[in-house]
Amino acid sequence: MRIGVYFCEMGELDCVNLREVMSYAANLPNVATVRDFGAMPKLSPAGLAAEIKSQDLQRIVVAGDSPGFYKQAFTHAMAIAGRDTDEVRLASFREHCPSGGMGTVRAKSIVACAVMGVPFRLVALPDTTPVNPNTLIIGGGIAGIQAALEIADGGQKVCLVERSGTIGGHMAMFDKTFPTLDCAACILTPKMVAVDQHENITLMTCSEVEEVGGEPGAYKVKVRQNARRVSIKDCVACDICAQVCPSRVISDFDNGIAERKAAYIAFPQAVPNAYVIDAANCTYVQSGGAKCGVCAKKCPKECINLDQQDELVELTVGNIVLTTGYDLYDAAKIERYGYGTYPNVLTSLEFERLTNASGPTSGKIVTKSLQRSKRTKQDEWVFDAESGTPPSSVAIIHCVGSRDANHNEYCSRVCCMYSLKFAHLVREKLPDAECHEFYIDMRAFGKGYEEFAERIKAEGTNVVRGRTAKVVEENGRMVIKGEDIISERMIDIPVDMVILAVGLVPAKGADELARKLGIDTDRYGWFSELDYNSDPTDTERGGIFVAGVGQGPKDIPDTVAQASAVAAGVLKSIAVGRGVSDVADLSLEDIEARAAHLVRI
Amino acid sequence: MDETKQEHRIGVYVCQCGTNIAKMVDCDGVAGEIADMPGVAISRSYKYMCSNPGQEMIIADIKEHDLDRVVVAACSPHMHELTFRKAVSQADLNPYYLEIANIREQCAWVHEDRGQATAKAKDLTVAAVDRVVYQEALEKMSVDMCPNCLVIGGGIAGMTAALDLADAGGRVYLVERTDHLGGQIAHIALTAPYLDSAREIVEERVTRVMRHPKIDIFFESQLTALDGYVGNFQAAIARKGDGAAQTVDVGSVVVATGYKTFDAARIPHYGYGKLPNVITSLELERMLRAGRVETKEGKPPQYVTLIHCVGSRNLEYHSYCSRVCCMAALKYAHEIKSSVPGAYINDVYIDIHAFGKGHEDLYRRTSEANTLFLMYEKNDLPVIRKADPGDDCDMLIEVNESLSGESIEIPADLVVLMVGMEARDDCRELARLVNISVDKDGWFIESHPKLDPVATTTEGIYIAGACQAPKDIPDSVAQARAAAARIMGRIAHGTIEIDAMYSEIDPDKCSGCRICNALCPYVAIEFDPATHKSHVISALCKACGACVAACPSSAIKARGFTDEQIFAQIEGVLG
Amino acid sequence: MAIRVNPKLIEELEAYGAQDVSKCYHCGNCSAACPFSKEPYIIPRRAMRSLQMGLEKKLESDLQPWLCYYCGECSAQCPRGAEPGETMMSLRRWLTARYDFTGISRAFYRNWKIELIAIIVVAIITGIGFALWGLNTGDINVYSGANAFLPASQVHVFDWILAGFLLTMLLINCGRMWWFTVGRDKDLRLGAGDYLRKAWLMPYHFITQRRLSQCDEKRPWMLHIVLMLSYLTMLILIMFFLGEMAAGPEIDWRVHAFGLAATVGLLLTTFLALRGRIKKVDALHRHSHETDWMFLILLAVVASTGILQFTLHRTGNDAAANVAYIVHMMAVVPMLGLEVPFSKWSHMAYRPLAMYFAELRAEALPARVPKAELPAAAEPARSPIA
Amino acid sequence: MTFEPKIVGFLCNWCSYTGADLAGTSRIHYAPNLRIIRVMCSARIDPTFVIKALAEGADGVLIAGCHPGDCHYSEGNYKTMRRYPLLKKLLRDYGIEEERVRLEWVSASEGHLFADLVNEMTEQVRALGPSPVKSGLALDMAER
Repeated sequence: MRIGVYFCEMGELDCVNLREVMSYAANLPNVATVRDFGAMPKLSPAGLAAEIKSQDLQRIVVAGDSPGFYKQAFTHAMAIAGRDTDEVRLASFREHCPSGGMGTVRAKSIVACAVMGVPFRLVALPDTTPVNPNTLIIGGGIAGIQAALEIADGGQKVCLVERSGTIGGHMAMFDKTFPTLDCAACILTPKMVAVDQHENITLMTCSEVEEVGGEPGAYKVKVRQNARRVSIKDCVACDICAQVCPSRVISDFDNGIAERKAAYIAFPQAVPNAYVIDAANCTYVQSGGAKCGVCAKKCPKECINLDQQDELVELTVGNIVLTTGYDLYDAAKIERYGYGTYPNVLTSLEFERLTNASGPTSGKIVTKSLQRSKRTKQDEWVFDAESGTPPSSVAIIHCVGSRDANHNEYCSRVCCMYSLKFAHLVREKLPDAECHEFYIDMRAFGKGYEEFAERIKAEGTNVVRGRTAKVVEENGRMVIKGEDIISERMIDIPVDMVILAVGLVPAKGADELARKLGIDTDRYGWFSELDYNSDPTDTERGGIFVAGVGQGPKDIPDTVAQASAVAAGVLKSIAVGRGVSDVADLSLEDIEARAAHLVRI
Repeated sequence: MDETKQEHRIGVYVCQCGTNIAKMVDCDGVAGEIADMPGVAISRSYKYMCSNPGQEMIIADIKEHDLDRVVVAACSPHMHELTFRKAVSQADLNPYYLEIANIREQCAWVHEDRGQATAKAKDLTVAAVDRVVYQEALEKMSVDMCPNCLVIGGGIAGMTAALDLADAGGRVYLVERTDHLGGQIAHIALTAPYLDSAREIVEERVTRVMRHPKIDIFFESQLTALDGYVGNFQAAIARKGDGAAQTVDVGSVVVATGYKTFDAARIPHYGYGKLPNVITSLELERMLRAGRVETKEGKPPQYVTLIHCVGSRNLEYHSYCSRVCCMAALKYAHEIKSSVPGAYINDVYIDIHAFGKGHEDLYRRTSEANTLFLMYEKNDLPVIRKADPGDDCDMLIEVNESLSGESIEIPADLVVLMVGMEARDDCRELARLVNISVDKDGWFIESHPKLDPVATTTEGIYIAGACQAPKDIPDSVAQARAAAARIMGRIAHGTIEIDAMYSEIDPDKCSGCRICNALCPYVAIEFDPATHKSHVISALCKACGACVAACPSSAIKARGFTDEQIFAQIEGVLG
Repeated sequence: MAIRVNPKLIEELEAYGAQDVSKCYHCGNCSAACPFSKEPYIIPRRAMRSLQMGLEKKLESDLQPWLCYYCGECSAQCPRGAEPGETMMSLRRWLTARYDFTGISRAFYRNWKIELIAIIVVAIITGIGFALWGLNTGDINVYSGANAFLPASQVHVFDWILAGFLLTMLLINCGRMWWFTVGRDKDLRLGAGDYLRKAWLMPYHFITQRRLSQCDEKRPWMLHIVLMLSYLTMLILIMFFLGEMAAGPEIDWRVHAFGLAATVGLLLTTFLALRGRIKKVDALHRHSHETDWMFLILLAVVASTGILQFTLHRTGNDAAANVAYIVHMMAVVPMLGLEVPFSKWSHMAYRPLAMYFAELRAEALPARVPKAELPAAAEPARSPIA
Repeated sequence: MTFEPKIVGFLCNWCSYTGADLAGTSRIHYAPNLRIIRVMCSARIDPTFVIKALAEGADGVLIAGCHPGDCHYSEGNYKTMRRYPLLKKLLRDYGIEEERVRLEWVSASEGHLFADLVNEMTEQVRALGPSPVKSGLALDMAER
């Protein structure tokens, strides 16, 4: 058999030395010709057909970062040349080439497999190695919770590490969830409680992964347990410490639209249901024990130890699951929307808290009012159920920081739907208020989503196709400037509140964590999966899994599905006592030998 | 009846659910009134009963006030009955000494008059108190969990689930209706958004499945019957043609039957079947595979048009979005362009659903390749007609283009209809066979749309892939794995508890008339000729209660739904 | 009657500099960012759309490209890098070619080499022509007065011939512009009265460049107006005071002052423009069509040689001054003869006309009934232009 | 003051009760006159339940189950369907207006339909006026 190997690049690959790969390909058995068409080539099937005939090729291998974009030219050429069109194979480097040194070697093995006509993924099944039955899950959002429960219900020990003082993640901040509109707390809190009560789950809050060593099947992980300074065991969440605490802090759980004390609990249903001392803002801690300390004195259960120190905990685990989730893109970077300039321009999460029954206005949607802050001792714009007036007109702007070459090019996947949900909440709570929604494409792709979108339109929300260009102030009122593309008009709508559907970005520190674990991220910082299609939750490294938004924006059902999927990988390995090792462990020789073997049988 | 109550110590908890309930129901008021009822030891109202502190409160009270019955007035029992049963049992009280009054979904959320809503909430709670008195201590049974598993469907979802389960050590019976594995992906050349080889995915999965010692494949076969219950199913599998079915014992079932593509001929606008050069995406795949993208006349097309949402997002056909067509269309734009470099590609769409990882990049690339995107309004479908002899094209597509506000005509030599996904014709049949439900579109219903997308209302039956709703490959794979995980968990335990709600026949009352025997859909009632009486095989009984209502000598008792309990509840609601 | 889309047009426009139009996914951001985007002229997106769809007829009769002054805001904000500003620029080039009945303009824009060659040829002919003529009628060592190498009076005549040619060309093309954009539109009800009432808009916009001054960024307007006025002054001086200019020290001080001011203006602005295009920092200078370069260079040469001959003459080097004069003419003639009617410089005439026509259209258009009524949508502005 | 009828509804757990829940989650408002009692399957509904309800002072009774063919227990609702006419006959003998008792099919996805049904039936029963049963029949029931 005579084989031709052709390189066509999209020009998005820096981790592979193509020259080297080409000379390697040239020396492979049966390879008659190797040619480089360079970046973004314009190929003519007729021309290729002539070459196929002249070279008398029976198989073509198209190699490159995304060779699929050029495959059809060769298939067509094979057809013209009267050859078997199924004999065009792809050697895709983008898919399986890790960054760093490994890239070139991997590219070679991919080419080798393609030349021999066997699927790389089949050949590159990593060897197995003995696995420690304990599992570490990093990130206590819905993904982490789901994965933990699945694995623990499977009878295996799980350690769930969460950076903040409570599990629940972003979902715990939400009021309702689309498209069914059932309240997030109602479906999440039981799961949180279940995690807390599960005999197989060790919950480590206020904790962060410091260091990862060891190898697949037996990872050695150092976890820093930041001092909570309140005994989880004894605290009954009586709130006295918070009442007596003199130091007021912006509440991160409420996304900055409310205050809390330095002694606080994120929300009433927090799990573990115990208070936390925010060391960075605690007078006692900051003064080195010189000042304050009143909470410890007043605590009826005497379960506050302000002098508690951080601890380093050593864990040995067989599998690690990454469920670190996301942060919101910094809306202030898009000056023209006036976030940070106009008080009543909110991010999506701020609105979630505002409309949430357990939020600062206990769910009343009002505009901010100017009040003297006890914290800063000066007038500030704050949400206040009493003095705040309900907005008579609200604008919701989609794709803030998403689908934009100047910010993030990707789509954040959830914004369309939660924006529609916001519209519903506004119209439900303020039937007289106008609600305007500005979108580019209405991405209602999930089960029941399209129906939901139609319902929101029917409820009287003004859904406009056209991205808002700017929010300006005209005689004391915010005005939305945009183009209503469908009805051929310029938008010029005065509003009292603007909600920015801000896109998602990888959680702070995710990149660093990826480095510690030795896994790749894509150019936006989302964790790279082993194979986009067939292994969406595995990674290059054996026994390290990704699930949820950390791997790419996702809604709750998809996140939950992935989290459970991860459990399959973990439970499987424990059931048979052996997990997979790193794909990188396979040498080029191994791959060649295996491929050759597969061809023979 | 009050006497019976007197001797009880009932705890009543009215949940405010944040403001969800409190907004329409005076929870404190209800709790206050109930407090005076005979037998009620304690009656409280709280912000979130489902929360940790809420549950702790119940547990503490049970111990402190030694309650023997608990009533929670909150959301639907479908939501939290289990949560609270767990809480109750943690206080060493039988979990079935619990009654839920649904004052949220069926009261607070559906009424507008606070007075009336509060009154109704009270009635419902009172009824629950009346009923709970007659609740009995029930014990769950535990049965063995068979480690074998039945997977229906040999597509990517089915194969993935099968592989995971087999790797974990269980035997897997894989039933495939055709004579090959791979399902829909077997017909696809490349996958969106990265245009990776679909063939390699299939080759890899199929090879592994075929070679796996623990997977038995039944080609051209179908499930004909499923008896038994979670952990102990007997599945009858019959090869097409011959009637003789083979029965296998399995502990769980994964339904991964996938979808079928929409029949484009149903839409008159597109003249599919009449105009020779109007083809479906599947037919295009065939062309691409053969390497020849050309018109019926055998010429390379100069103008190619891709039409999105064929059968999807439309009032007359399917209201839902088929989720994968947008990306597939963009993929085709590139494939056609690379096969016929001179071709002009027009893409007629409603919204571009480029929501996933890498999707937006593909969309951008497609634009950069000079693909012309033309937008039409939902339900204002384009119309395809033959061009005039003079024209430089075969067909003309009339569209009211939204982005320009013009009504335009698009020249076309080849039109590709992006046909959407549809539930398989036999979905209802299969649903009945394995005892799960389907939604209005024929997709299988998951037990919870958000938190449990793989389980179903029937224990031991799981759904994966596009049979639950349209899905792309990664999402199908994830869901298949999720199903596998759930089953592995079950297998690891070795045994499973089955619900304590089932029917019992009181031998003293049974007249042996055998009316019930025939009635039971699960053949759970056996007649014992020796004693001349019938009895229930509790593990098979699914507690529908059909027999109970039918028994002429009221000898059958539906545990958890006895006549006394329901009578009491009736009296309760009628105040 | 449905309009036929033509996916080929977008390819044709690439030659005119529109490289990124296909990237646009119509979010509408640009139209809202544009200070001039007012109904019924929603720019630049709608023009972008017509171009993508290849609605040639619609574009041909479209005034919107002329209403854009390329402040670059739209391009800066575009989420897809579709360069709406540059697209409008390219459309202006394409329209210039459309208006021009000779087809020369089209040739220039589609292939810049042709323009370059044309310029060189004309320059050489001019050079040789003037040299020969000068040599056998005058004395190379005499700049002005009797026996001058190139006596002002004769050159003046030549100027007028050139001006005549140039004017005819422009008038015909402007006529065509009128026909495409206003004349042939059946829906427009325009009487002579309307034309007269609005006629003031032309000189108004020509002189003040009012519209450009409405851009958020003021600097381009200042440069533009300086360039424009200097150019105008020069034109007037040459047309009516050439004698005085060529005259010796006894030159009328006003002419002197104006002349020098104009020259400085020209030199300064061309220098800044060239620098901007080289540095490519602000959006409006990121892309340069070859014709832009040629125009600027010509202008620079004209101005510099102009001032050069003047200085040489004053410093008594008449011979050198005459040589400079010839070089000057070699630049002036192609600029006036080619650039003004057939290339970039013609926008000097088309823009004010466009303002005028746009206003007429807006007035005469039957009130459009929008597809969907918005709750708080702004009323269409009465006067979209002034 | 208008007469506010009391209606007792026996709903099957899988379709109709879930449908009623859906009406709730979708916040579809309807008349507060219905009091719902959950049973696993409409086939569980013993005629005596209906009689009991009427005897206890209900002005109407609603029986709701899965649509024919959709029964969670495959054929329970068919049994209900067969029993219903007999129940009607019984009611006629008692001299109770047939319209007071209704059998309806409500699926898990029919929240709107359920709400409409409740409103419509409430009006219907209101038109019929208070149930005659409250007087005499209650005694007979007591003996049972």
